[in-house]
Order: sequence, then structure tokens, then C-alpha cells
Amino acid sequence: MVFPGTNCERDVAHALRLLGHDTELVFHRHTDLSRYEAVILPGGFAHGDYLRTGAIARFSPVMTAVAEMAAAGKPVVGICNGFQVLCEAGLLPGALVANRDLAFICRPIHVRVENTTSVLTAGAELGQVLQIPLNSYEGNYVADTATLDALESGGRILLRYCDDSGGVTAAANPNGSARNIAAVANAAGNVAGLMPHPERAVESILGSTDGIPLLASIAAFAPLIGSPS
Amino acid sequence: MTAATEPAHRQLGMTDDEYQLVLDVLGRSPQPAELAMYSVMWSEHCSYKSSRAHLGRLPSEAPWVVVGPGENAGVVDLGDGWLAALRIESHNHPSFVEPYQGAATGVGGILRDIFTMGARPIAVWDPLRFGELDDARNRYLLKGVVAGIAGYGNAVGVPTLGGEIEFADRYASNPLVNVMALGILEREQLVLSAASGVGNVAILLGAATGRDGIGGASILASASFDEESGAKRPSVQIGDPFEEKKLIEACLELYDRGLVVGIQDLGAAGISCATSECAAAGGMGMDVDLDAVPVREADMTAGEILMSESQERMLAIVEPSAVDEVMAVAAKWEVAANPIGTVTDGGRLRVHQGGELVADVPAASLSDDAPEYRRPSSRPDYLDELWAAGLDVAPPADAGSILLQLLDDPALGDRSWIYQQYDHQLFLNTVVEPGHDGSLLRIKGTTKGLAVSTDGHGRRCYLDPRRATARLVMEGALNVAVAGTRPYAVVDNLNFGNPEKPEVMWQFIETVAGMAQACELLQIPVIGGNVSFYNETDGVDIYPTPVVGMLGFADPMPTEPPRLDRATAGMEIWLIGPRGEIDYAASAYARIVEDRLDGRPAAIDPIVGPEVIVTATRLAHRLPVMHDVSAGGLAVALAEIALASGVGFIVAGLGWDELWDESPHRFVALCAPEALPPLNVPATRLGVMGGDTLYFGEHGSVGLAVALETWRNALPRRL
Amino acid sequence: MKLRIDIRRKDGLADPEGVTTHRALQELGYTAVTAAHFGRTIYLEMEGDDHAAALAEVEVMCHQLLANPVIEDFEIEVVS
Amino acid sequence: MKLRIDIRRKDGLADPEGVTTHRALQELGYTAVTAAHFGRTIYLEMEGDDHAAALAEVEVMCHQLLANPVIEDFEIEVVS
Ligand SMILES: Nc1ncnc2c1ncn2[C@@H]1O[C@H](COP(=O)(O)OP(=O)(O)O)[C@@H](O)[C@H]1O
Ligand SMILES: [Mg+2]
Repeated sequence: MVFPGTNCERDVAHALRLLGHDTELVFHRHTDLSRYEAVILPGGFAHGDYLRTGAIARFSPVMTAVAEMAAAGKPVVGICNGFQVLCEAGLLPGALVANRDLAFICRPIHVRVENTTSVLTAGAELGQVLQIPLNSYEGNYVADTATLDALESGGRILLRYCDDSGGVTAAANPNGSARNIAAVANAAGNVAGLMPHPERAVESILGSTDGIPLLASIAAFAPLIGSPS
Repeated sequence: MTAATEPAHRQLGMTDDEYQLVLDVLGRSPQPAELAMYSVMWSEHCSYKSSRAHLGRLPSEAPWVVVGPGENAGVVDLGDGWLAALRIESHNHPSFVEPYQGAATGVGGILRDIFTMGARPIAVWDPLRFGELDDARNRYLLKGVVAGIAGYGNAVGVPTLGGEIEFADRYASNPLVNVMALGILEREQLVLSAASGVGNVAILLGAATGRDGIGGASILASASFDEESGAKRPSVQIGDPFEEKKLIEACLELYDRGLVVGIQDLGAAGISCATSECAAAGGMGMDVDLDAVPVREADMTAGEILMSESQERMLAIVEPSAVDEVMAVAAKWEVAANPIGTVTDGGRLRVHQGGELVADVPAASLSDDAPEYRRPSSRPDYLDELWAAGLDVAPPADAGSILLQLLDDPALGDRSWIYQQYDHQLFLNTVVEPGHDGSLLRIKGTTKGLAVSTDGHGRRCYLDPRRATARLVMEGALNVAVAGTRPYAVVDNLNFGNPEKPEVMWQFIETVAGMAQACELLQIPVIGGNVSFYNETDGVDIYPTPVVGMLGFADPMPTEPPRLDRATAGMEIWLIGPRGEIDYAASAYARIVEDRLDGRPAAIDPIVGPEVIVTATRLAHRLPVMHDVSAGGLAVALAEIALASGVGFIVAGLGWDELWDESPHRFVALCAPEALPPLNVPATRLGVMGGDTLYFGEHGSVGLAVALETWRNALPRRL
Repeated sequence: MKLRIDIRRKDGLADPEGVTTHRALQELGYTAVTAAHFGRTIYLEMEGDDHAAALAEVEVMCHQLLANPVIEDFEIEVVS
Repeated sequence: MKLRIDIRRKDGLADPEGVTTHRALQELGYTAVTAAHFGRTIYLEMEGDDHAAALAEVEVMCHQLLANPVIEDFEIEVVS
């Protein structure tokens, strides 16, 4: 999915291609996604993040089709800015606000896998600790207590920020996210959003391959990802 | 005389002689809009009138140079149809007026220089200089500039892969914000600025034109700062990374579809510059209709529209038959596109507004007829005294505590506070990220790699501009060599004081000589650069501060390039390069421990220097850790390896002065026992990695943990 | 007609700008300040002069786009 | 005592955020909107009840930290 201002689209396509999947970049003015098995909203600064991050992108023509795919149970994953768009669109609960320290953060962080039934984590192991780059200014996940409790009880928190040995501590929370949340899903588990960038962790020459289980999960959820149905 | 009563040309920063020159060119007195155009185009910033005569000495040719100095960016050939474009620019004065926006628009401007050539910008570097951090104003400037680079660079979607930072009082009222950008393209995508073809249409792409930085280039960058600057201050330009991002994608699609004949970015001097340079470069003229320019503010005069430096604008020259398709591509990317001119023969630039002919000048005269000065130069008197003084032997003390003192310096400590605010991974090219010597990028789908380093040293250049600049080139070359690449091309940003002072002019000429000498030795072409004069406030000039941007190229690139964090216990530590020479002039030791700036820096060694660099490039394809010895000397170089890898070391047999000495042409290499191949440059085995102590034999030691703590907090604790 | 929309983070949700600003003011010695909160203001210029209608329309704009009801409250007023 | 600081970018300076939001409103069919501009609001809670003194102190805070006088204008008012 490419909105004006999106900038991680080629990276995501590159990573999925390495994992053996076909991908196509779809411009935000398209309205028909019927030929796709899964859709990923990559990171970047859709519409400059002006007004509110994700606020304007959410009204792009393509978002109706994205909502339909979500409702149809097909994989819909938002990475970073894509996560923000899905929240604005109401496809995921909560919102993302400025980092606790009001500074952009670009560095590898650790996350712990909290659920293994979602589109994003089906291929990962419970409790698995992954090292994946974070790259955001508005990565601070907020939601009211009721929503957070519902996410907890529904097992819809997919990843939490942790230290390198898996400890979910305040010190390991890079941006102040509520309950160290780094990724959440909808009730059905087919729509997920995450702040870190798995596509930046699929080649050892770039420092980590821990993003593979997450991206592979999407494929597992949608065997024919990308290829015409 | 107050500004109000000054004649118009002087208010625009033009001398009486220059005004006379305009009269001669036109054979009549200029209309207001014409005067505005000449005043900007003939400003120091746009015309290089004080520097042009000297820059010619820089070597700019090599078989792999595709586009040399003169165009928006230099372009080199990487083989198999791949090209790289590189350019560096300064945004010093705007960043002092408003740090966030000044730095942000600096990034925007340098990126346009790159994609104007047809290249996709893939990385940015930011060499920075500020006053000492104990002053709140300097902290504010540093934070603002870093936030501005992050805010614009991250949002526009181009990673920032490094830079450098220096602190000195000389920069307190005149911080230096330089930005360098790299782009890659395939040969057929290369576009130049020339506007050929009578009847071709000039289309203005991007943001609306406002009263941004009116006279910014001519006044801000071409005059010194003083009390009046408040009055002179042009309205601040606000960066719009989103507009720029759309502009990048729109322009790259225009190139892919082969829709543009020529293109030019609008930077300093805005429409005046773009239209006249496009026309002149093609030996043509142009008719321009200012009524077709979308403006942000009502009732802007012709002069204001022509001089405006509003950001995120490009001027594309297209054939009439292609106009519709160009408009469609622009619309797809939500970029405003307005035909504002037509290419004509006869070489005149004719500008209309409201049916009036507000300007009618020979297009080429704006660039070609600009005055050229050979300003007087004389060697500063202060040098004799400084050279005579100088530290040659440091009083022995405990190496551990001295090292901690150095690691606590904000310019030597951990700089991740800066580069972790920058996206430095986008595009999945970054193999060696900021925090090492040169950053290393891969070109996906090939075996090619590019390493880049930026290096400057204002204090050393103050002591001996010629020697120090030659050493900057050598250091940059060594930085890209230890990343496994061969020094391939240089861009330079020459930041100097007031060129009307003979001492400053001397510093400038010496700098150019030193750069020419080293580049010739290494056979590296200088493919572009930027000169920033008048970095002077209330009569105080900055240190002469050339910044060298070095591009290294390798094919194949190392599969496992050296990194500072790949050291493990048991590895042997070697010093590669000459020993014995001790150089404390402008060293970190002299500055931090002795608080002095004197002595004469060592000259480069024309034989050993290049050999060490060749050796480094070769070794980098087989050794796990290599690090050049620069600021802080051997002790700091070793410490940086230990800190990055979390392993201590034991070295012995070094003289006390060898720990801090900063003489050139040396790097540290780590390898498995007995694994160092035979070399044809001097190599000394210093010791081994291991333990959790940085142990300097009889000179003392310090624990890894405390060293790490100190180094990590050096910068943040001061902010 | 000019309208002004005041948008504030709902109470109880993180307000990093407010917290950081408060801390900075403390460090600068402005100890009388006990709390700081951030808001955004959007000024709209609109055709027509039917205030009631405009207020109603802007209310819709806020729900739909200008504010995020999940985390923000807003107030609209006609300023001229 | 509660104070409100309204911070606006100086007239004449570009306001990309306003322009982009205006375009979005157009696309959503709110054609009556002819322009959108952005501002920031900072709400301060302060001890004491001397309005004049508070206003004076906040004025200083604005110049020093809260606003950027180079590109922004600000207005301070006591709201309670
Ligand atoms: N202003 C800056 N922005 C981004 N990275 C920086 C900056 N200053 C320094 N760095 C990074 O910190 C590392 C060390 O810088 P420096 O000591 O100048 O390198 P060297 O001495 O090898 O030239 C480099 O990777 C450099 O890119
Ligand atoms: Mg180095």
C-alpha cells in the first residue's frame, strides 16, 4: 500500500521477495484489492503525518477495500505508520502519540512474543525474544484502561518491549507505550499493527534476521500472499 | 547612513562597482526586478566571485567522473551502468537564525541537488559545528539543528548515515551546519539542467511561492552577522518534507518516462537562478510569465517572486508534446505544476508580469558576467608565534584518568544521541551504520558497496590550513578504506570567515592548495563542493573549516566488513602505519588536558600516506576490526574498539606520548593470532584483546564499565 | 467567517509534550507551575455567515477528520 | 490559577500542515472551507492568584522556552 509520503514500501517488498513471496505496490487511489490475499501498510509519513499521524491516509480511496479485506478475515498488517493508519481507521484500538522523550528513536530494540495465533505471530514461539529495529517518533501506544484490559484478556497484545532476556520492564520501554505494547491485533487476529520494522531484520548482513518469523506468519496466514486469487 | 537612505543596489548588498557593471551589461539602468536578479545572482553565495579563481586548482578529472563540478551534483561511474551522485552544501546562517528550520531546509536543498540529476537520494550526512555546550544558547542550537535534520530527513524518507561534530567558541555566534547527500541512478536516468529546443516549456513544480528568505542567499550568506542582522533577517523558510517527498517521486517518474529535457532545482535566487541557468546552459533564452507562478501571498512584486527562496520547487523543461503527460504525473503525486515559461533563441531572459515586461536581460550575463575577485591575501601574523610554541612532550600521568577525561568530551564521546534520532536504515542498504569510521552502503542486486566519511578539523586548519586540509583528505580516505572501499571521489564544503580580510583569503588559498595536493597524490577527483564565506560575527571569524566528504567504492564490497564491535578476547592488536613522529598540534589531548591550541601540525607523508590507505582497503576484506587513529590518538582509538565490543585489552611497549599523539596515516587492526598477512607498510604488534580492563601497561589502566559509562554520557549529560 | 477549534488530549491519557514541558520549566526555576498540558488549535476560514450551520458542519469535520475521538476532546467557536 | 497560551506561526510563513489539511477537507467535500491554519495551545496550572505577576512570568517563559519568537506569535490569557 503506497500513500503519498509512505517510504518503506520497497523495503517491505524486498523482504517479502527474499522470503519467496510475490508482492505488488498498490497506490492509495486504487479501490479494488480483490486480487490480493493479504495487504501490508508499510511505514513512512503518509501525508507528512500532518494533522495527526495516519489521520488523512485513513480517507484514501483504497481504505474502503482494506476494511473489506479486514472484515473478510484476510491478513491486514500495518507496520509503524501503517499501524497508526489502522488505528485512525478504527480497524485497531488505541492510538499512537509522541514518544515519552519527544525524540525520534532509530535503534534495534527487543520485543517478546505474547501470542501465537495472530496474522503476525502465528509463526513465532510464545515468549520468544526478537531483536528488531524501531524507527519512529510517534510510537507511544495509548488507549483507555478498559481497552487495554480488553486487549489483555482477549490475548490481543502480540508483542511487548522487553530487555534482551525477555524481561518486560519500564527500563526496556523505549517510548512510553502503555503496558510496553509494541503490537496489537483485532479480535479475529487477522488485522495487526506493530511499531518495530520486521522488514529491517531479515538479512544477517544488516544485523538481524529476527523479523522473519513475523513476516513469515503473514504468509502462513495467507498461503497465496500477493499472487492473484 | 541608514538603510532607508541607501541607494537600492546597496540595500541589496551590491557594491557601486558591481552596479556599474550592471549598467555596462544592460546599457541602461536596471528596472527594480532586474536589479533584484543581478543582486542575488552576483552575490558571493551564487556567483563564487571571491573563490572561483582559486577553485580551478582542484583536480576534477578521472576516467570514472561522469559529471564534474558545475552541475548540481558530481556524478561518478560505478560500472555496469550504475552511477553515484554526491553533493555537499552549507546552511550556516539560516540555522543560526532558526536552528530547526534552517537545518531542515538545508536537508531539503541538498536532496534537490541530487534528484535534479536524475538520481534517487539514498543517504544524507551532517557535519556540524557549534559553540561549547556550557552555554544554553549553543545547547539550544544543537538540539534544534539535530531535531530539524531528523524531522525533515526522516519524514522525506532519506536516511542520515553520519556526519561529525566539533565544539569551539569560534562557532558560538556562527554555527556550521553542512549537509551532504548521496544518490544512485542508472546511466540512462542521468538528466542535466540545459534547456534546449526553442518552444520547449518551462514547468514550475511544487510549492507555492511566498516571501521566503527574500534576499536570503545574497544577504544572509554573503554578509557578516552584526547587530543589524535582525533588520536584514529574511523571513524564515519553513521546510515541508512531505512536499519534497512528493516532488522526489514525481520527478523520478518523469525521468523514468523520459519526459524532461532538462531540469533545475530552485534554491538560492529561486526563479531568477533556475530560469537563467537553464537558459544559459543551453545557450538559449527564456520568456517567463510571473502571473503563472502560484503565490502564497497577495501582491508580491516581480522582484520578490524572482528572488524568493521558497522551498520544494523545481523547474522542468519539457517538449510541448509532453506537457499533458507531465501535468498528469504531477497530479498523481499531488504536486502543483504550472507552465511559466518558454525556451527562446537569442539568449535573452524576458520576464513579464501583469502584461508588463519587468525584466529583459541576457540570460548568460546573470551567471557568466558576474564579477570575479582576486582578493588580496596575506599570511596571518599569529602563525609564527603559534608554530614556535606547542607541546612536544606531555607530562606523564595516569593513562586511565587521562583517557576518561578524553572520553568525557562531547566531541569524542558516544554520538548515538545524535544519530539514533535519524533514520539510518531506510532502503535496507546500511551495512555499517553510524558509529564506525565510514558508513558502508550496499547497492542491492549488485556486489558493489559505497563507503562515505565526512571530516573537518577547524582547529588544526587554523594552525596550518594547507597541511591540515591535506590531512583531512587522508583521514577521509583512510575512513573509507577501513570500510573496505577505495577512495573514489571528494566533495568539499569550504566554510570560512570574511574574504575581504587578507588573512581569511590566505587561509582559503592555502586550504585549496592542501586539498589539491592530497587529492592529486591519491588520484581522487573533486567532483563538487560549496564555499561559505562571511562566517563572521561582530568581527570574529570562525576557524577556517574545510569539510571533506569522501566517497569510497568497492566491487566486490567486503562480505563481512570490519566493525568496531567485532572484537573478541584473544585477538591480536596491531598498529599499522608509521611510528615515532609525535604530533600534539590541535590534538584532543592538547585541547582537553592542556587547554592549548598551538604548534605546527605534521605534514602528510606523500609516500607512506597513500600506501597505508591501499593497505587498509586490502586488509578490510579479511580482518574483523579496523579503526583509523584520529581524534584522541591511539588510546582513544583502542578504547572505541573496546567500548563497542565490550572487551578490554592489554597493550604494552608504547611510549607515553604515543598514546595521545595524532600524527597521520595510522590505523588499528585486529586479527586472530599470527593471522596478519605480510604488509609493505610498518606494522607493530601492540597487545591482545581480553578482560574487562583497558590496560596500557606501565602507563596505567581503567575499567571497561567506568569507561563505557563516561563515554556514553559525555554528550547527553551536557544537554 | 473564521472558526477556531481547540483540541486537547483526553484526561488520563499520556501527554508527553505536557510532561516534558513541565519538567523543563521546573529546571528553569519556574516552580510556580504545577502542571502543563498541550493542545492543538486549528483555525478555519469558511464562506457564508450562518454561524449555527458552520458550527454544525465543523463538528462533523472534527469527528470525521480534525480530531481523534479516541484520544481527544474538542471545542469549536466562531471568532469572527 | 489556569493560564492558556495561544501560539501561532507568524503570518506570511509557510504552513504546510494547514495547506495539507485544507486539501484533505476539500477532498472530503467540505468546499466551504477556504483555508486552514495550525496553532499550538499550552495550558499551565500555576500557584498563587496574582494575575498580573503570572502573566508577566509566563511572558518570559514564552520567550525563553514555550514559543519560538523567530517564527511564532503568542497570546497569554488567564482562564481561571
Ligand atoms: N552530527 C552527526 N550526525 C550523525 N552522525 C554523526 C555525527 N557526528 C558524528 N557522527 C558519527 O559518529 C561516528 C564517529 O564520528 P567521528 O569520530 O567524526 O568519525 P571519524 O573520527 O572516524 O571521522 C561516525 O560514524 C559519525 O558518522
Ligand atoms: Mg575515523
